Amino acid sequence: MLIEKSKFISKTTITKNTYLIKVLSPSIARTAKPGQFCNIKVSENSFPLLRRPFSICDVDGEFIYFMFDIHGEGTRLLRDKNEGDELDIIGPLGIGFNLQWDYDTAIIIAGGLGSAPFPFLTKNIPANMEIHSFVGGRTKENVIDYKMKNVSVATDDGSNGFYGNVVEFFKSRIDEFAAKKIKVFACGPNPMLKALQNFCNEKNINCQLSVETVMACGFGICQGCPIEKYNGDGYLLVCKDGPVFDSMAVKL
Amino acid sequence: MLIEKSKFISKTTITKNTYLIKVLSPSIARTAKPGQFCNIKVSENSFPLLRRPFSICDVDGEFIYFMFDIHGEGTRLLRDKNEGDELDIIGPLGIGFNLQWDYDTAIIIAGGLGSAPFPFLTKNIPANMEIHSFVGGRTKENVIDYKMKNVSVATDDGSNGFYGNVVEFFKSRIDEFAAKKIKVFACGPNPMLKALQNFCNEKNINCQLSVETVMACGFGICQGCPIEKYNGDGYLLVCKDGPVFDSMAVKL
Amino acid sequence: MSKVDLRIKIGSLELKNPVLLASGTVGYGNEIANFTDLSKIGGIVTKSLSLKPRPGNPPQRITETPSGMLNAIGLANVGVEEFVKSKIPFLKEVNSTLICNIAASSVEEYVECTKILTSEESIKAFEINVSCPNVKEGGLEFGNDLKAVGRITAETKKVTSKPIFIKLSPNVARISEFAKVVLSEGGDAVSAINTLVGTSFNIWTKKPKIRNITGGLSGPAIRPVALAKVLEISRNCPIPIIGIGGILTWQDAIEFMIVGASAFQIGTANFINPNSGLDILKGIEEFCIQTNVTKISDLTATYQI
Amino acid sequence: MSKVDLRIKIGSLELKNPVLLASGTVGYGNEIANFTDLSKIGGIVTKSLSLKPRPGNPPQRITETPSGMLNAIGLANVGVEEFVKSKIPFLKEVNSTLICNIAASSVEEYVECTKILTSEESIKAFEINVSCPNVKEGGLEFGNDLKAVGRITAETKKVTSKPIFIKLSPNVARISEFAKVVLSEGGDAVSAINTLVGTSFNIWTKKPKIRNITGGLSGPAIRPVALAKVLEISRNCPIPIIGIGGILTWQDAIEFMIVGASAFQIGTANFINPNSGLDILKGIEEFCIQTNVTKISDLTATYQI
Ligand SMILES: Cc1cc2nc3c(=O)[nH]c(=O)nc-3n(C[C@H](O)[C@H](O)[C@H](O)COP(=O)(O)OP(=O)(O)OC[C@H]3O[C@@H](n4cnc5c(N)ncnc54)[C@H](O)[C@@H]3O)c2cc1C
Ligand SMILES: Cc1cc2nc3c(=O)[nH]c(=O)nc-3n(C[C@H](O)[C@H](O)[C@H](O)COP(=O)(O)OP(=O)(O)OC[C@H]3O[C@@H](n4cnc5c(N)ncnc54)[C@H](O)[C@@H]3O)c2cc1C
Ligand SMILES: Cc1cc2nc3c(=O)[nH]c(=O)nc-3n(C[C@H](O)[C@H](O)[C@H](O)COP(=O)(O)O)c2cc1C
Ligand SMILES: Cc1cc2nc3c(=O)[nH]c(=O)nc-3n(C[C@H](O)[C@H](O)[C@H](O)COP(=O)(O)O)c2cc1C
Ligand code: FES
Ligand code: FES
Repeated sequence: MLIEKSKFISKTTITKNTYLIKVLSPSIARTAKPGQFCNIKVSENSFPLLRRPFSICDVDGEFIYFMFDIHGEGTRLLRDKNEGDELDIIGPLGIGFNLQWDYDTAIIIAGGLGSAPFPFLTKNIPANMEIHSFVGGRTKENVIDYKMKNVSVATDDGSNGFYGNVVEFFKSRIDEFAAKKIKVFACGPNPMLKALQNFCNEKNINCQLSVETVMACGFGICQGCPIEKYNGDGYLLVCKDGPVFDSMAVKL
Repeated sequence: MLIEKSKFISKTTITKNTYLIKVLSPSIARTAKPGQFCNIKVSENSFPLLRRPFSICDVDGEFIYFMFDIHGEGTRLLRDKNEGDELDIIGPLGIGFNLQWDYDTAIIIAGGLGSAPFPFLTKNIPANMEIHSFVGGRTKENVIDYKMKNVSVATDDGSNGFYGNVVEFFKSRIDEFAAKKIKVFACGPNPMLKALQNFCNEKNINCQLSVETVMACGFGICQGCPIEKYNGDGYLLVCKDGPVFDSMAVKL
Repeated sequence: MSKVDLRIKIGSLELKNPVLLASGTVGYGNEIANFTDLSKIGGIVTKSLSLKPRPGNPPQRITETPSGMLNAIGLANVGVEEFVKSKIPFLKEVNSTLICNIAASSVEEYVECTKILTSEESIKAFEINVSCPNVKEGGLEFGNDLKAVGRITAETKKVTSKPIFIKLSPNVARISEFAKVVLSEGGDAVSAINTLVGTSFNIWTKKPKIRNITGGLSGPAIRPVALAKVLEISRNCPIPIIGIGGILTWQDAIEFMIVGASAFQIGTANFINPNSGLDILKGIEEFCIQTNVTKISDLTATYQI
Repeated sequence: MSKVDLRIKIGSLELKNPVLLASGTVGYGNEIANFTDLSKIGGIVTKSLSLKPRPGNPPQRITETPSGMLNAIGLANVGVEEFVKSKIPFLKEVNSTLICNIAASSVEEYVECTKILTSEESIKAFEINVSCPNVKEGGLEFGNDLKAVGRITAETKKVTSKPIFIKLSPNVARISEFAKVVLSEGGDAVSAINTLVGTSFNIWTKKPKIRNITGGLSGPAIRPVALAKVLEISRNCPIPIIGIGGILTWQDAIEFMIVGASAFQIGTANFINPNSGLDILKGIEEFCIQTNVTKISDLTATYQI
């Protein structure tokens, strides 16, 4: 957890509106874990005021990758960076995916830009594990399977793969994993995570959810990013106690 | 007076900290007059909030040139524009230099970045006129004589030309013009203009001063840019009644 | 014809749409008419007029601040007489709906101005500025004094049959108390908000950047405050509200309508984009079409809380 | 050793420099200590503590606004007991000067909290938050009520010999009246300002972006307002002032000292640059050297007006 002035190296396009940027951030790269995020100052002046949080998409030696789509002014400014620009990044932040536990098959479930943390996770899942990735999008242009393994696709409009949402898709194929010990790693829009949480908790499937909330600081001092505890007894902080939570820990 | 989305064409360096930019602004170029200015939106978002006023430095067909140095965030953003970027420009604004009157010799007096409006003025002074340009700067690096004619230089530190300020220099050479009918056109820091104004008014020399004030709108609706009338009876607006004033019209 | 009914009514005043240009940010219309079609704007509110002309404050009158600006113009204005003579003819010619803003140093002066101006047919309503923070003798005192605001409302109502809007100061603890007084004294609407008192100093000279020492803060910086004030009035007092404060985009304007505004005014934005009124109108119209709103006035106070 | 004497005194409290980190923007120091050396900061002000722990408001608690942010955290805090047990040890260890901020719903609760905490040697002063706009039962009521602020000052003073700072609400017409009451009831300083009441709505859902409906506006947007409030106090009441509101840079901090602050607090800026306190301190020190200021306290109230 440190502030690192990082050099902007390059930008590539993943889909029409989705970008992948590469930055030189040796110190953050060294300690980053899958599912953690960084809080990025997207400009050199005070507009926008707050940093913007992004999942660590991938780490390659001293380089970190972030994947994002254009949302508002902050992501637009990030997209418009040029080679050699300096980015002020705080990271690695939060608690990432818990790779421990008794399982032999990792199920990755990503909705839309929820794919962002999975290239790095995929790389870090022990080699002896099986990986199945379920990737969903509204339509085929929104399906992002960048650097993911063993991918099955679902689209809301049926334009690619399964016709329906990715959680339905996963449910429809749950029997395939009957003989396996599975652990689910998921990231995506809240309604998707909620549906998945319900399913996994009901079926007693070990499940890790990466959630998003608005954030100011990103490291626990503003209390701006609460998420209700599963038992309703107060709040956890998404930036510090998450962004990845066990599906039994939080109420979505 | 119109809003024109103008293409940023190029940028060149005049001195270490001084830039000349070229923009494609056919409609503004068509009606611009020497001494007028434009009010430029330097970003595509709302930071900084207000436009930034800049003298029209030169006009070449459909192109307009602005000359500026780095002052704060606004000028920094302007410097960082790239070819093809769009600039939102309001212009031409204000009342420029009055070229009429009975004179045969135009004396241009510029202090530091006060040289900005003079390339365009120089071009527009009738061919049958003599031009003498007195250009001053703190030190030789601050002397800007870009596209000016018949230039004599003064520096506060004596590193180039006359040792002293440009108004003293002009005063020291006033006798050379004893046989001429002169008209003075000046732009520069306020103390310089004030010294010049005192001298010219005393000697009954016809003198035009281009002044600067903070501005919001640039076209007369905010009342934010007043300058006291010479007779003390209320205010004129620099953006609308100026920025060029007769030295007998305003109190500096 | 628009597919959306954009008309709104405030008291007896009918406006073709809810977009007004705020006092002090359009002069008397002449200059901004170069950039925008005033006949299409709901209405323009004049720079505050006083009985006699005022030269305004000495420079520096304005300074930029983060997402805002401070101004202390000092109510520079031509005075009522000159306004009638030289400004009204132009405003008539461009066919603009005219709301006359009045600032004064005494209740009597407010009444006197209103009395003189009410006979001008082209003036459709009055906005009484009880809240200008930059005039020493008057302004602030009135704006912070419930009784004074009540008296000004009642007395100006007596001398005109045209709608009276009272422009409230945000520099008070509970703005809705002022709205209640305005309502009970017969005022037709409140305009909220005027600028917040602010200042800024040059750290090298240690002098205020604005000669008047303090100025009025406007622009997007104050929008959250303005929205909260409008909402407070809306939840506590059934008087029509004209929302003002930091509107730059159509989204901002809709936010004001949602929290309770019947109409809204665009101030500082005019300096940046002198056509913003019409740009905003277009955006709102599209929003209404997209969200199946057939009458724009249906947006007012639609907050879900 | 610095060439500039950076020490300042507020009542009997001596601080190594005027840089404080504001309540609610540093938690209890643990997390920010990863980024900044707390032992070098003048002091840290804890998140507002209440007698019992508070879970805080349901999400969404914050939203960004132009040059600012709204928050309605709802005074989420661990409560006095847990604070003493688990937070103070850390703060002692990092050798930070500790100012304890207290928020309560009744005068009795303020007194009770102060009484419990005053025996903690590492607590050097109390900042009494009478102005949190997000707590329904208490906060706002107190902050807008001269008598209540006076009583809280007097009663908390009775139970501690440590300095008492009263953190004032800006959501009042004349803040200097509150400063006068604090002074006359024995308070050692006022902290000004807390956040401005603001709101923002989602135009599609028509719901407030912040669950609590309104929140407190902080950040550079409010700096001109904060500076004006500090100046108003400084010109009207001889009580030490701790300036707060929108400080991002050392220039901003110096502006606060010029208009009358003896010390200042950094709030929202911590979220953006968690080392801003020390960056600002360095900037001020250089400014002092450059302008031949040998004692930083000589900057206070040096306005030229
Ligand atoms: C832990 C975490 C990881 C994230 N990882 C990614 C990622 O890998 N790729 C990606 O594209 N996006 C990611 N997001 C969302 C990303 O932070 C927002 O898209 C971004 O902040 C939008 O900024 P903007 O200025 O473009 O949009 P605006 O809408 O203009 O932003 C306005 C404000 O809202 C906040 N905001 C807007 N959308 C979101 C959101 N979805 N979540 C949180 N805050 C938001 C912004 O931070 C800002 O404060 C992540 C969010 C979190 C909390
Ligand atoms: C009629 C006119 C013509 C001008 N022509 C030129 C020119 O040709 N070249 C050039 O370099 N500069 C010119 N200036 C000054 C130029 O506008 C400022 O340098 C510029 O606004 C600084 O912006 P900033 O954001 O970089 O600086 P900041 O200091 O960050 O600006 C903060 C605020 O102060 C205002 N401001 C700062 N300095 C000045 C100034 N000297 N005059 C007016 N407002 C100021 C800005 O507009 C802004 O509102 C002119 C000013 C006027 C009024
Ligand atoms: C330069 C300037 C001058 C103003 N003059 C007046 C005025 O004369 N009378 C008045 O009632 N309000 C005046 N206002 C206040 C605006 O009408 C408006 O209430 C305020 O600026 C907030 O809106 P905004 O943020 O959209 O600018 C002035 C504002 C500015 C910026
Ligand atoms: C997220 C957040 C939480 C805050 N919590 C408290 C609090 O618990 N008690 C308090 O007195 N002030 C609290 N404040 C107010 C700050 O201490 C400070 O007065 C205000 O933010 C203005 O300063 P700034 O603009 O530098 O942030 C909080 C501010 C923020 C942004
Ligand atoms: S974002 Fe500040 S505590 Fe989580
Ligand atoms: S800058 Fe607005 S009137 Fe001159």
